[in-house]
Amino acid sequence: MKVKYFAWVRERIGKAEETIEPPANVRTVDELIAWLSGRGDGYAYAFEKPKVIRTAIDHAHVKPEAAIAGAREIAFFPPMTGG
Amino acid sequence: MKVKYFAWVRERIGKAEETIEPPANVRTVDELIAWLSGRGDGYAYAFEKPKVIRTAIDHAHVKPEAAIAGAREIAFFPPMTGG
Amino acid sequence: MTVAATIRIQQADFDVAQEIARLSAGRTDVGAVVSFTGICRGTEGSEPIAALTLEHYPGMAEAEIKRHADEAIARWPLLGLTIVHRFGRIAPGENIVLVVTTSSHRQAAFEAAEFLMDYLKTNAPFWKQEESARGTSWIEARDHDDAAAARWTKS
Amino acid sequence: MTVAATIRIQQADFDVAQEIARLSAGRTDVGAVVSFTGICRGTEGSEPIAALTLEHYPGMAEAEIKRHADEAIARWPLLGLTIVHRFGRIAPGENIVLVVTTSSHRQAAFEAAEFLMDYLKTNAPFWKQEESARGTSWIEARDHDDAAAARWTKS
Repeated sequence: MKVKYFAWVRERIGKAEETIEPPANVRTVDELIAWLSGRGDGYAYAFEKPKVIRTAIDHAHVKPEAAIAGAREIAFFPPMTGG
Repeated sequence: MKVKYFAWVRERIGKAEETIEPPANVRTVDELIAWLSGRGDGYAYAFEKPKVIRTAIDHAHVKPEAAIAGAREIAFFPPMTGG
Repeated sequence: MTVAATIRIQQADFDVAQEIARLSAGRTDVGAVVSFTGICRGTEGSEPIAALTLEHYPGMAEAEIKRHADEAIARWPLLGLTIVHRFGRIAPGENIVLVVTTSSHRQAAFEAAEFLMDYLKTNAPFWKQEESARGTSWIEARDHDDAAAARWTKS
Repeated sequence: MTVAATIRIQQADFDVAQEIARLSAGRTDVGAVVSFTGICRGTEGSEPIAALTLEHYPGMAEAEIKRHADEAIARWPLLGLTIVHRFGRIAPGENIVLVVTTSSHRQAAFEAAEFLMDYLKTNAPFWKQEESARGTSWIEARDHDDAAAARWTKS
């Protein structure tokens, strides 16, 4: 699946997007964040406070307990500051 | 004192303003309306529902029980429909 | 900083863009601009109208609007405030009234503009007469305008 | 009548007057036009800033704004609705965001504009980075923006 990162999540990880293949036991957004955090220092830094991170699946906001099955694009970003 | 009339109050009375000298026992807006109502059919028609009439003394809204002593200009008009 | 409200009561039309620009152009303290434009509609209730004619009470209209502008400036941290109210004959599609508020943040600008419009509707000495196929008649005040104005009264 | 919202996410500036005119010119059903313009201020907190840079999530930004525009159209009797949100580098004094709502009556136009601004602040995927003498840093979300958005949730 495609993953996108924005704002300081993007800066900390050092890339804007990538394609990942998490193992089958990674079923929810929460679990995906934990799995991503183990991929390196940048990831660990980006996700150090998981409760702050907002997630969207296929362009819609989702909660941490949302299932990721079937997702085409998952995005992680800080709280929004538009407007 | 000077009296002004606006909108349908003006139309019913048939004039926009006049100078009046009510007797000394006319002390409040209420009493002035009652006194004016006795001055002719137009006045009686304009003030037939005194509760609907709004009054301003020297450009400020006042209540029916307000004293008229010292007023330079009293205006009578229907509820406002500006904006 | 003291904010002075601009208040104009005039027969001529106004230019919304110009009034917005006057309160915001070249400034870096203004973060939010709210404008409200009231326009003459082609119907009152369900009946087509040819025009409105607005009568006002010169002197009191300015004083009453000034009083509410000063209250808005006291209640909200505004950076600017402009109110323009037209009188005379106004055809459907033409502007009637304009309120522009500016502030650092959006909530003050929105609330002050709503407050002022609610008070203009119920307290500013203007009266609308409509022209239709049936002749001319005075538009009646609406109870829900009084209710809208009442919500700003401190309890 | 079905109202279609106009939504644009663009780097270029917008013209408030033109957007207002597009929703009201030549119409006699519109009685109220509310515009909100969000402008880049020269300070964040008490610190001077040189500019903001707005990052956004293309695709989701449009989808999210569209969803809230549709909700506004369902909740209020709007006659028109335009939302423009800029991205990229924006200097103090420049426009960031515009919401224009039109309706027969003022309350719907005001409420829908406030609702949309509250949601744009908290739900639209945009992030502001500030440039100042200390370098660049991401602006943090404010709790009271979440509170402002929450007041529109039906209980």
